[in-house]
Amino acid sequence: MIFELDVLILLLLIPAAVMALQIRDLLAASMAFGIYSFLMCLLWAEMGAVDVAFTEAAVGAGVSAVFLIATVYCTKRKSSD
Amino acid sequence: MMKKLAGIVVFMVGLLLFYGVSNVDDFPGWGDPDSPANASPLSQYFITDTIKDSEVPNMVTAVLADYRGYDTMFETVVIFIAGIAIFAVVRVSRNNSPVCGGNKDDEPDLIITTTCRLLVPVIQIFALYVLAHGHSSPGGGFQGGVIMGASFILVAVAWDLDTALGRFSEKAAIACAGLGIIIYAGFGLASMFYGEEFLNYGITHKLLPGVESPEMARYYGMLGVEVGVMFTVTSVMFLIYGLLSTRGRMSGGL
Amino acid sequence: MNLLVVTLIVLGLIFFFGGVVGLLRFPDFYTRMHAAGKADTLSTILILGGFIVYNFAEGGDAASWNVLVKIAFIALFIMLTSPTSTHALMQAGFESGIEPEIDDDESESTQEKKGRDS
Amino acid sequence: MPPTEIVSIKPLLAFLAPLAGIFFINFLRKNQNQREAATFVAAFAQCALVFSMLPDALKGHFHVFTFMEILPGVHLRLRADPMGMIFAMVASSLWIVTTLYGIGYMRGLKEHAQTRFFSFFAVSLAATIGVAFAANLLTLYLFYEMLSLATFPLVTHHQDREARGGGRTYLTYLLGTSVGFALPAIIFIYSKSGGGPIDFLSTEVLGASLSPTAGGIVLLLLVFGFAKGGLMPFHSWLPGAMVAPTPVSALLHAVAVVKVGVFCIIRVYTGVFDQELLHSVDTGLIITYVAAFTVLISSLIALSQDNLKRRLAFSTIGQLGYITVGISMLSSGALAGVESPQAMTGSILHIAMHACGKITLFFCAGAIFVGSGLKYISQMEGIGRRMPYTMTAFLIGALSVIGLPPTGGVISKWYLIMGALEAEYVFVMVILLASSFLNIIYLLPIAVRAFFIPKNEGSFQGSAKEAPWQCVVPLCVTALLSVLLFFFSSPLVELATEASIYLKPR
Amino acid sequence: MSEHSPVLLMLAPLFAAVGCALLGLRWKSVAYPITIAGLIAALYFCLQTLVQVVDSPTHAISYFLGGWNATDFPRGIGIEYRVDMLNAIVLVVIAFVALLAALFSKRFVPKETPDREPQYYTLFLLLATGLMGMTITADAFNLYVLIEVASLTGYALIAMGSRRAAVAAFQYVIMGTIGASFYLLGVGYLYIKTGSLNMIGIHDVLLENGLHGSPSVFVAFILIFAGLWIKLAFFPLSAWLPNAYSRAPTATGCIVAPLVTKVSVYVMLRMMLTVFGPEYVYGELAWSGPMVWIAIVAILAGSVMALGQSDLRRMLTYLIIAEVGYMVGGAWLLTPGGLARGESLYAIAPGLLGTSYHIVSDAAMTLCLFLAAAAMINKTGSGRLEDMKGLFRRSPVTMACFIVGALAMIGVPPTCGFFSKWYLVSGAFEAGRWEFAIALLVSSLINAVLFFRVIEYAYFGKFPEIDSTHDHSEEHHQEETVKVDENPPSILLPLILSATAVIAVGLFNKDIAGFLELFLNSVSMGGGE
Repeated sequence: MIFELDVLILLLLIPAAVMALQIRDLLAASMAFGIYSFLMCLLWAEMGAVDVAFTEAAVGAGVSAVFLIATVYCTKRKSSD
Repeated sequence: MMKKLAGIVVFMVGLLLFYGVSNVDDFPGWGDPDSPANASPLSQYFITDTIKDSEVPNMVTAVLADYRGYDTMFETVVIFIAGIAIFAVVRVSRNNSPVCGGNKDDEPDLIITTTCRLLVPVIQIFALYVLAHGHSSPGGGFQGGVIMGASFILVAVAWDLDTALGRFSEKAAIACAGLGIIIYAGFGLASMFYGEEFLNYGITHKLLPGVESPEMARYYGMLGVEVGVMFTVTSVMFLIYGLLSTRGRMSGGL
Repeated sequence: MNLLVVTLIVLGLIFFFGGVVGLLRFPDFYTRMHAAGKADTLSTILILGGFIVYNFAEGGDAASWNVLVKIAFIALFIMLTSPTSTHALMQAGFESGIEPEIDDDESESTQEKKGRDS
Repeated sequence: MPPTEIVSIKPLLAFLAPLAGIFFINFLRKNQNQREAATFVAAFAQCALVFSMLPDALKGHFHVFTFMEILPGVHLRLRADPMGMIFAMVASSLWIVTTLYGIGYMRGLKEHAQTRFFSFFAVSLAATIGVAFAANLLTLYLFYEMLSLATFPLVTHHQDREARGGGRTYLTYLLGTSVGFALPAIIFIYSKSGGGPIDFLSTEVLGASLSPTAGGIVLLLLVFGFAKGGLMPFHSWLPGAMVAPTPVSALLHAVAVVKVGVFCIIRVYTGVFDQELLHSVDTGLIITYVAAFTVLISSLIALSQDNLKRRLAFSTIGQLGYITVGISMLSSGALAGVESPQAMTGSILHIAMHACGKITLFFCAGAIFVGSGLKYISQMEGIGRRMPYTMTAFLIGALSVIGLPPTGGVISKWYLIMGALEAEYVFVMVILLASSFLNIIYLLPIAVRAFFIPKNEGSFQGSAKEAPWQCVVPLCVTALLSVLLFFFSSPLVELATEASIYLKPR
Repeated sequence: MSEHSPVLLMLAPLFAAVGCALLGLRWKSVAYPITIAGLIAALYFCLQTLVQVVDSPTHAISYFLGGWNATDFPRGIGIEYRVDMLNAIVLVVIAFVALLAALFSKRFVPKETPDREPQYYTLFLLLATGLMGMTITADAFNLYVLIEVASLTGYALIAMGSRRAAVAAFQYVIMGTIGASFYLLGVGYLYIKTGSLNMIGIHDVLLENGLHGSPSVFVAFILIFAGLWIKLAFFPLSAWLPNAYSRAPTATGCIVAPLVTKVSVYVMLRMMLTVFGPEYVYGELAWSGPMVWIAIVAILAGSVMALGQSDLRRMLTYLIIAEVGYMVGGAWLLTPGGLARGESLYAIAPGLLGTSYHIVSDAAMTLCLFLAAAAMINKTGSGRLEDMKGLFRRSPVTMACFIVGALAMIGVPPTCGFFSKWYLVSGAFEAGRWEFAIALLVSSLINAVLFFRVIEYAYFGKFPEIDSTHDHSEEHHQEETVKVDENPPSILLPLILSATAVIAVGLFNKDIAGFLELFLNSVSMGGGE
C-alpha cells in the first residue's frame, strides 16, 4: 500500500482510458487499451490482488491486445466517429 | 451530440460512485481489515478453514474452484460461449471474402521462427506450471489456459495460421472447448453419483485412486476442474484469434 | 556487494535513459528501433543482474535460489525475445516500405508508437 | 317463495350446443344441405334445452352450473334465472327462424364463405346464451366480449371497403367502451367488495363497500360501457354495422347484440346494485335523461333515412332507449319516492316484444333485397303487389314496434308507460308517447305506400318477386309470433314479473 | 435423484449444449433432436422442482452447490440455489417457452443460419441455461455470471441474423454490457458494505447492521437497478430493444422476446424483495410516486411508438416495452401508509401479485405472438403489415393463434392478458393510483387498434376495384377458390401449444396467483429468516 504509487498509477490510468476511447486510429487505440490493461495489472498487484493482476496481465494486456490488433487488421484503420 | 451525452452520463456515474464512497464513516477505508467485507464471518472462515477443508494453501484458488466452483464453471461456460458465438457469427464457409492482413506468399522469417521454435515449448511448460502451481501461488486454469492459448497464437503469428491449424485444428479446438466443460461438470456429476451435492468433490475420494481423505479429494478435484478450465480457455483463445485474424475464413491471414 | 548491485542497476538505468533519448531524438524509424532495441535489451539484463546479485547477497537459502533461477530465466528470455521482436519490427517496417531518412524530417506518429511499444 | 338452485348441466349444454354445431358445420362443409342441417340441429337442441328449464324457472328452481373459480372469490357460473330465461328463450327460438331465413338469403344472393358465416352465427348464439345465463358480472363480461368478437366476422362478411369501415366502427365502439369503461368499473367493484356482490342473486350488497359518489361513477361507467345497449353518444356502431348481410342485421338488431347490451344494463341495475345504493346514487337521473334523449333523437334521425336498414337501425336505437328508460327509473324514480317495478317489467318484456317485431322488419328488408335488389325506401312504392306476404309481415312488425294492437309491442309499452306514470315522470311519459308517434310516421308509411301507391311496373327490374320460400316463411312466422304474443302474453308477463322480484336486496 | 432436480435442470441443457457443439462437428442433423431432448429434460426437472417446492412445508427449498450448506458452515460460503414459489413458476415458464421456441425453430434455423445449426442450438440451449440460472440462483454474484451467460448467448443469437441484425446486436452488446457492469458495480458496493454475496445473507446484514440509511447501499441500489432497467428495457433505456429483437433470426426472436425481459423483471423483483427487502425499497426509499409515473410514460410511449410501425415484428417489440412498463409500475404500487401500519406485503404493495403474474402471462402471450408473427412472415415472405393481405384465407390456423395472442394483449377474457390486467388494475385501485389504471386501459385500447389493424389486413385482403355495393357476390365467389396454404405441422404444433398456453394460463390464473401469493406471504418483513 504505497499511496503515492497508487495515485501515480491512477493518474496514468485516466489518460490511458480516455486515449483508448478518443483516438481515431484504431490500432493506436488498441495499443492504448493495452497500456490501460497493463496499468490496471500494476494496480491490482500493488493492491495485493496478485491473482487478479496475473489474470489481467495474461488476458487484458496479452491476449485482448492481440485480438484487437487482429481485428483491426481486418477493418479500416480509422474509426469513422 | 451523442458523445457529449455519453460524457455527461459518465460524469454522473462518476459523481454517483463518488457519493457512495464520500462518507468516511460509511464507506470502509482503503484496505481496512475491519471493513465488513474483511471482517465478515465468510472472509474469516476462508482465512482460517481453507486449509482444513481442502489442503490448498492459496485460498483464492480454493474460493474460486471449490467454495464458489459453480461460478467458475459458468465462467468457463462464458468463455465457451464466446468461442462458439464468434465462430457462429464470424465464420464463413466459402472463401470468397478478401484476404486481409499480411501477404500469404511470404516465407516465414527465419529468425522469428527459430526463436519461436525455442520459445513455444517453454511457454507451454510455463502454462502447465501456472495451472498446476495455482494451488499454492497465483495462477490457475484461466491464466494457464490463456498462456497456453498464446503459445498457439504465437505459432500462428510467426508462421501462419495454417501451420498452427496443422497442430491444433479448428474442430479439435471446438472439441477441446466442449471437453473442458464436460471435465468440469463431470467432476460435479461424479460427486452427485456418490450421493452428494453437485460439485461436492470431497466424496470423489471414493473414485480417485490413491486419495484417502475428502480433503485431498477436494485438492485433486480442484486440480481436475482447473484442467477442464484450461482446455476450454486454451482452445477458445486460439479459436477466437484464428477467426478474428482471418475474417472467419480460418486459413491464411496474419 | 551492495555497491555492485547499485552499479548494475544504475548502469541499466543509464542505458535505458539512452534508449529513451534515442527513441525520441533519432530522425527515422530504423535509427529509433536501433536505439530502442539495443538499449532496452542491455539495460533490462543489467537491471535483472542487479536483482540477482541483490538476492544472492540477502542469503543463500532455497527460496532465494529459487528466485535467482527465475530471474535468470527472465533475463534469458528477454535476451532471446527482445532482439527478435526488434528484428520483426524492422522487417515489418521494411516490408511496408518505410524509407530510411537522411535529412531531418518530421516523422510519422504511427511509427513512433510502434517503436515505443517494443 | 325463496328460489332454490339446482346444480345442473343444462345451462352449459345450452351454451355448448352451438359450439358443437360449429364442429359439424365445418365437418360437413362440402355438402350445403348437410351443413345447414347441422345448424338446424344445433339451434333446435339449444332451444329445447332452454325451454326444458322453463317449468323449473317458473317454480323458482334455477338451474346452475359452475365452471371454476376463475378469480379468487369469483366463479364462472351460469344460472337460468327468470330474466335470463326470457332472453334465452327469445334468442334461441329466433335463432331457428333466422337460420332458415339465413339459408334462403345466403343462397339467394350466392354469398361467399357461407360456412364461416354459419359458424360464427353459432358462436354468437353461444355467447348470447352465455350472457343470458351469466350469474355474475365477470361471467357476463366474458361472454359480452366473446359476442363482440364473434360478430365481427359477420358484420364484415362482405370483406370489402365498406365492410371494413363498418367493422372498424363496430369494434372501436364496442371494444373501446367495454375495455375503457366497463372493465375498470368491474375491477373497481371487485377490488372494493371482494367479489361477493358481483353475483347477481347473492344477498350481499355493494352499498357497504361503495360510497354513493363512487357508486354513481361506477353506474355511469357500466351503463355506457355496455355500449351494445345503444345509448346515445355511443350508438353509431349500430348504423355502421348495417353493412352486414341482413340475417346478421336481424340477429344483431333484434336478438343478440343490442338486447345483450340492454340486458347487461338491466343486470347492472338489478343484480349488481342494491336498491339502497341505487337510491343514493345521484347519476341515475342522468341516465334517464340520456335514454329519453336517445329515444327522441334517434326517432327523428330515423325519419330522415332513406336506406331501409339504416332507418330500422335508428328505430332500434330508439327502442333500446325505451328499455333503458324503463330500467333507469329504478334509481331515478326513487327521487320521486316511488318504486316502479312496472317499468322494469315493461323493460324486460320489451326485450322480447321488440325482438319479434324488429326481426320481422329486418327479415322483410332482407327479403325485399333478395327479391328485388332494392335498398331504398323511396324505390319501394307499390312493391306490395309484387311481394304481398313480405309486406303484410312488414306491416305487422311495424305495428308491433309502434305499439299498436293486436301485436305484442303494445303490452310492453303499456307497462312502460304505466311505470312512468307510477314514478310520476310525466316528461318520460310524454317522450315515450311522442316517440311512438314518430314511430308511426317513419314506419307505417313504408307499408302503406307499398300497397296503395300504384307504380309504373317498369320501374322494378323485371325480377322483382317474392324471395325464396326459406326467406318468406321465417318472416311470416315471426310476424305471427308478434301477434300471438299479444294474445298469449301471460307466461312471459309472469316470468317478467317474477324476474323483477329478484331485485337486491330481496 | 429428485433432490438434485434444482441443479439437474441447469445441467440438462448445459450438457445438451456441449453435446450439440461436439457432435455437431460431425453430424449437423443431431443438433435439433439433442436440443429438444435437453429442453424436455429441463422442463421435467423444472416441474419436479415445482412439485418439491409446493410439497415442502415452507414452500421454499435450498440446494447448496458443493455441499457448503448453511447448517455446518456460515451461509454464503458456497453458492446456494433457493427455489420458492415465484422462481419455481418462472423456471417452468422458461423451460416451456424455450422448448416451444426450439420446436418451432426446426424450419427456420437451417434456412437463416445455414451450416451453423449446431452452434446455433448450442447458444440457444445455453441461453435457456443462463435464464434458468438467473432465476434459480440465490447468490448475487452467481446471478451476474449467469446474466453474462444469457446476455452473451443473446448477443450472438441476434447477431447470427442478417447484416442489419449484426448492427442491432452491436447496439445491444454496448447497452447490455453497460447494464451488466452497473449491476456488477452495485453488487460490489453491496459486498463492501455487507461482506456477503448470498441474497438472504445481504438482506440479513442490511437489517442487522442498520444499513438502510447508508449512502453506499443507496448507490448500490441505484447501480443495480439502473443496470437491471437497461436489461429489462425500461422505457428511457429501451432504445436497443426494437432493433435487436426485430432483426434477430426468427427462432431467436421467439425465445429472446418472451423470456429475456421477463426474467429481468423477475430479477428486479428478487432484488427488491429478497436482497434489499421491502422495508428498504418501500420504506426507506419513497419512490413509488415517480416510479409509477415513469412506468406510465413507458406504457404510453411503448404503445404509441408501436402505432407508428409498419413492420409486424417491430410493432410487437415496442409492445414489449409497454409491457415492461406494466410490470415495473405494478411492482412500485404502494398503499399509502401501509408499511407504517405493519400490514402484510400484499397489502402494502398490491401490485406485486399483478406484476409477478404478468411475468408468466406476458411470457405466454409474447411467445404466442412472436411464433404467430414468424409463421405469418413465413407465409408472406415479408414482415410489412400490408403484405399480410388475405392471410386469413391462406392460413386460418396460424391466424387463429395470432388472434388468441392479440386478444391476450388487448386483455379480452379468458386469455391470460385479461387476468394480469385485472390483477394490475385492481392493485392500482387498491393503491389509489388511478393514473396507472387509466394508463393500462389506454394501452389496452391502443393494443386493440394495433392488432385489429393487422387482423383487418389479413382478413380483408385486396379490395375489388369496382364499386362494392353491387356485384360483390360474383367477385367473392371467385375468390373462394384461393387455396388454403397452411404452415407445416412443425410450425403449427408449437404455435397451437402456445395459444393453448395463453388460454390455460388465463383459466388457471387463480392457481398461479395462489402460488405467487404463497411467495409474497413468505417474503420476510422486518426480520431475517
